[in-house]
Amino acid sequence: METIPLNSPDKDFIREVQERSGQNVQSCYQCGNCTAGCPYNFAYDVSVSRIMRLVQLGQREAVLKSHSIWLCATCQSCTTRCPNSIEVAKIMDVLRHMAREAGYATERNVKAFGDAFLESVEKHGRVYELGVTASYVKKTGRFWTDVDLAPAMLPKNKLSIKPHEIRGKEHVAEIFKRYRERDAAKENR
Amino acid sequence: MSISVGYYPGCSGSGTSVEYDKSTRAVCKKLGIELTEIDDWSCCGSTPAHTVDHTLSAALSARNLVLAAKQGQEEVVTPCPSCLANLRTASHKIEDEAYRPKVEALLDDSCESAATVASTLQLIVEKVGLDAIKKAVVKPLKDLNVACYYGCIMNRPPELMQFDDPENPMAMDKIMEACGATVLPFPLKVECCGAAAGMPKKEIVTELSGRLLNVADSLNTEIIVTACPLCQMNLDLRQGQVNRANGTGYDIPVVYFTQLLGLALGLSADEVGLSKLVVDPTPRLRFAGVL
Amino acid sequence: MRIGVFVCHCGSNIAATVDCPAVAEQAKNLQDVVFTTDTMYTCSEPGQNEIIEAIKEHNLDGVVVASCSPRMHEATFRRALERAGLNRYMLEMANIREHVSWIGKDKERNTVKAFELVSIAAAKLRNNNPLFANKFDVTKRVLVIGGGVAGIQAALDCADAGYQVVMVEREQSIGGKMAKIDKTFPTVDCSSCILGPKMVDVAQHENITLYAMSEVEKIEGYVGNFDVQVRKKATYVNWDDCTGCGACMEKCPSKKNLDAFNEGISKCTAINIPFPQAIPKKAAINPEGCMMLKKGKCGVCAKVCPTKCIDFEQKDEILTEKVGAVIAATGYDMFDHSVYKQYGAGQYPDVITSLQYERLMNASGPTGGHIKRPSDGKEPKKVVFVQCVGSRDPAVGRPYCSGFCCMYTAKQAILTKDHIPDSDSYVFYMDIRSPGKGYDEFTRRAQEQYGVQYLRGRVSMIYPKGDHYVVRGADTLAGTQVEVEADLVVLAVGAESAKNAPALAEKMRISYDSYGFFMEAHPKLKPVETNTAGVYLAGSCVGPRDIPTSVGQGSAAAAKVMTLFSKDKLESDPQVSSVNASRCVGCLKCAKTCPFGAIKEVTDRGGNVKAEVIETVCQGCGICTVTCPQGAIQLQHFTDNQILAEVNALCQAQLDF
Amino acid sequence: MSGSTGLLTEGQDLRIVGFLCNWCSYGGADTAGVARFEQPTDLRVIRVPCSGRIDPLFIARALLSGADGVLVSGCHPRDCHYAEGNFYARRRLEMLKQFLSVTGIDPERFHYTWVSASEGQRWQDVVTSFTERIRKLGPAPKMSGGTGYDEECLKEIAAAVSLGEQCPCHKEKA
Repeated sequence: METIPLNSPDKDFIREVQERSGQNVQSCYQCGNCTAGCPYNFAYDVSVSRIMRLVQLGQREAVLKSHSIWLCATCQSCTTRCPNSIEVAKIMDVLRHMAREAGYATERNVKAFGDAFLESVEKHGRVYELGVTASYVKKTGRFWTDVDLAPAMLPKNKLSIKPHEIRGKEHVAEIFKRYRERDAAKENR
Repeated sequence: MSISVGYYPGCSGSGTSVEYDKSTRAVCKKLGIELTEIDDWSCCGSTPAHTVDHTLSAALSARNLVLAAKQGQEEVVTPCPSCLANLRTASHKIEDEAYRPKVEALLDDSCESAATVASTLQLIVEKVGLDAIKKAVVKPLKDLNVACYYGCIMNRPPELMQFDDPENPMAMDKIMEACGATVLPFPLKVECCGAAAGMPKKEIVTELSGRLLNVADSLNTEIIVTACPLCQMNLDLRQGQVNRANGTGYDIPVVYFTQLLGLALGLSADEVGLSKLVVDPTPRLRFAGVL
Repeated sequence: MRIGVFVCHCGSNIAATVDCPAVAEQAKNLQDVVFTTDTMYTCSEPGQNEIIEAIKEHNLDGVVVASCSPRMHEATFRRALERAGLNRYMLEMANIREHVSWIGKDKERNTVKAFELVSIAAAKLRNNNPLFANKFDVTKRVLVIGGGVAGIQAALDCADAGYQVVMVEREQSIGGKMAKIDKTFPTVDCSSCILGPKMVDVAQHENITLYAMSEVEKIEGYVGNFDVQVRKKATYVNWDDCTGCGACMEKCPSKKNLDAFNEGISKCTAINIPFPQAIPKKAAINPEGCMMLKKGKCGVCAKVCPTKCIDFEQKDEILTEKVGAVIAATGYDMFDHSVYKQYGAGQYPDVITSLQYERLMNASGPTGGHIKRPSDGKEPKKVVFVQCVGSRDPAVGRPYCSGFCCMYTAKQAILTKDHIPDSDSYVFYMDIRSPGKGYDEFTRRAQEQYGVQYLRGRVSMIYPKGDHYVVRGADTLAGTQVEVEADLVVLAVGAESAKNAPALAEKMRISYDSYGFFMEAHPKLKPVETNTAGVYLAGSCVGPRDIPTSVGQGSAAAAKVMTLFSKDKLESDPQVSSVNASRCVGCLKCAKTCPFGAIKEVTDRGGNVKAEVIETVCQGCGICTVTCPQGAIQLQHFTDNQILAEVNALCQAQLDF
Repeated sequence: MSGSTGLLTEGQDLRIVGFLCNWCSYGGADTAGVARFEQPTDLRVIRVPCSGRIDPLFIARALLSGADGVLVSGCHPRDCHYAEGNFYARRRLEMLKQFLSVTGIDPERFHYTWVSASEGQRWQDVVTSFTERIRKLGPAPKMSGGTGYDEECLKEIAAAVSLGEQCPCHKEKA
């Protein structure tokens, strides 16, 4: 295993996580309650309490390259039960933002699903479920992923073939546009 | 009694959870609640938006709260806990004077006046009340053993949701009791079902929903009652996948609380959209004399 | 007047952020100041000698010491003045440590502030007068509140020293928490075997009067002369005649009352003696369970009692006692774990508290010392202990460590293995806190010899599945989640302040912290004293304490009382109110507002009504001084002139800038 | 008093006077010091035995003779070392607050509160927020002439304070 050099923690990383999440990571005393209650722990590569520890130690790479931050579903177990009232789920969210910005996406499929979902919202104003599925399949090539659901799903007639277009879809699209411009402006600065 | 509020159905209401939307509208009508759908509402951004950026997420949600206010609604209710969490978070952010300008910049609109948000579950429990429900029940759900499953974000985090207990919520339990059902002490009320991982990471859902079905089954649950489209979908539509992945053979119907409440209030199976469910609850409901 | 100013560096405590020489230099400009200096440690022997020498050499008649808080060293420097032949009240202190150097980093601002505090002190000092103490009598009896092990030790020590002790115990028997415990750590000796004889000593000691089932209603007066009212609660049994034979308990038909002594894991009769070794061993009726008291029907106990001591008409009684000192040893209560909904909120029958587990293991407990699950009476094979339930958890308002849970959990895990050799024990802990003598070795023994599995992490959730409980926690050392299926879960609940502790503190006029624990006069140097003279503390009423510490504090508090009682007369504090009879118009508003009844009405030779202060009764609050429309009654050492001099020194200084 | 200390070159502190009871609040301020809870330096503390010893005239005198703010703190109600001193204090101080504006003094410059000996953290918060408040208000306007305070106003305050038991606050004691 790797030796963590403690003399050169990435203090900017610690500060950025704290500022963007509004949480004081130093108040974590490593009791492990977040890990204990995390339903997703079995799928994680780094348990959530260790993510917290690595943030405390300023280990940017190890944190942002972890799969765990992509698998967290924001179920809020950690936040609700943290004895120090740290909003751990919010920190996981922020780490995901930072990983995205840094170009890390260790769980491609999770990112692809999110992207497909938001593209659909941007395009139609509301989510077009069949469209999301199609776009996700296209991005990942995972055609067979939920094909076994079709026999149960199709007779129920739930998924509409056409998207619900709303009148304000331009307005929604512009929210996305301004969001991207804002981020570009931030980067140029 | 007449209650009038704005209504935000959420995207899944016209897709995968069409029966939740339908039964919610029917039950509210029956209980004297007037729901006015926000005209031209848009997606709240759901989980993908807040995993990308908090301001983007807030702006997508805030659009609806501002729209509702412009349409004269002070309060909006939504059946979907995921929409609720996003709308409430946005509501919080635009109340914060330091944060509001960031949201307004994306929205290109003022957020000064915006509607507040609650769940239809909260509305029914708090505004209609259990006594009124008891009085309105015409077909008690006698001899029906149900487990109420709230999902992870209906009441959490408590500081944001400000409703019911975050570890042991009782709102649906009480409604089901008022309808005459036997409510089992389901210990995993707020454990996560796997949420939106179904498509990208199916094994997460089969594991987590598998645990829920396992404990529900060990309590001899006849019907699982939910309040969340994603929970319902994972437990119902994906119950086959769960069984195949874990080598189990569960056959437990998973319904929305509004569907059972509707039946107890005398609505028909069609009016609450029972036929849209994958695991068919009608044999049990017939046996219990509800249908 | 000739004033000397001494500015203390306190090593670097003050000097690091205050320019002490500059403060001393500037102080030379203050009116009447004839000598100033700065010293390294003014409170040290050379420091005090420097003051004494300066007083003599420069003929000083007043001293300002700028150093730490007067709450710390005012008494020290007053003694120094006395050694130099000055009156002790000719001292003023400027608190330039706690109020300046420790709370600000800007040296320039700190220096200005320190100088201004010195100038305030000097301005007050110029208005000071020598004051002289009076003597008054001491009642050499002591009240001990609480009959746990700390109170018992304090009472026995005082009684053995020959002083009369009044012990007031809220419960039916003394013994406190220790009486409920099975074995003690780290020696694993039988708790009731070591406590029992002490309890008997209390009962038999000729100098101890014990009031069980009683509470302190009111305390008035002051050190040496407290008037105490004790409420003796109705027991519906005439204890003078009750022999504790237990015939009533055998026949009482109301058998389903919650057994408080057994922490609610068993039932008891409405008329009950809590446990065989109870002191006093007397029966009492729980009015909530008694059919006679509730419905007027039954009376079986009265019929079977051989001494005819049942009295259904008994009422609470108020007794008064005069004492010279009070020792509070009211102990603690267990944290109510029902706030942890994720642990079942107290609804799961086999998720129990550590104290309930003690009763299950105790040979005099409801199971005769056999560990059985409360739900089905089965012997548990897998026992999980969860530490820090209501400790070190800011989210439930309990950020402090309860101190002894790590140790009793190790003990319980060891005893579990002793009772059920084929059982497995698991302990979820955050850190093992075992700094006592032989303590850490004990926790190691639990792991090495008894094979107790220690898991470093909190438990997130406990839920029933079939006939066992799933405990889901973390093992942060393994870095992941762990799950144990347990037959029995024991929650190591933390300690919190005793119920109604704040109300009692208010009766004793002592301070308490935000958790309801009593405040000691100084956390390091006066651990058993309070800020109210004559009131002392022992045991867990100050904060969680284990048995040896509680016993030590019981003895320490007793020693303080003996020191107090070693004098036949006490000196009164001369910082009391005094009436200027020529200005007094006899309105007696002061007498009405005085909380202590220290002002009496007198008539002077001309037949005019005047107020007069009873100096030994006056406590020196100064409420009367503010009330007096004539300014005739003045609190000595805090007169209007003295305080206004301080205000002027501070405010008009600015006008001069 | 002799003139300038000559020590401070710029950014002079405001003049905030604190009246603290010996048993609770002075102890709380000490606790804050022992814990090194950093605070603004503008406050200077005058120690009194009890908040019940604080004559409203002291506060008025301070404000009228140049103090920018006055902070009073005692034991929490019901936890007074002298049993009921802080109930008297509460009545008198509340009355003073009502009457300050009559004298032309911004009542915002005066604040009273309760801090126990264990509440070092709370003391830090109290001092910091009160100093912030006074900094926002800025230095007090200089009083002109004489001793710097208005005898008539002081008399009015005294009269109000001597209302005694007719004062509504008095009932709280019971």
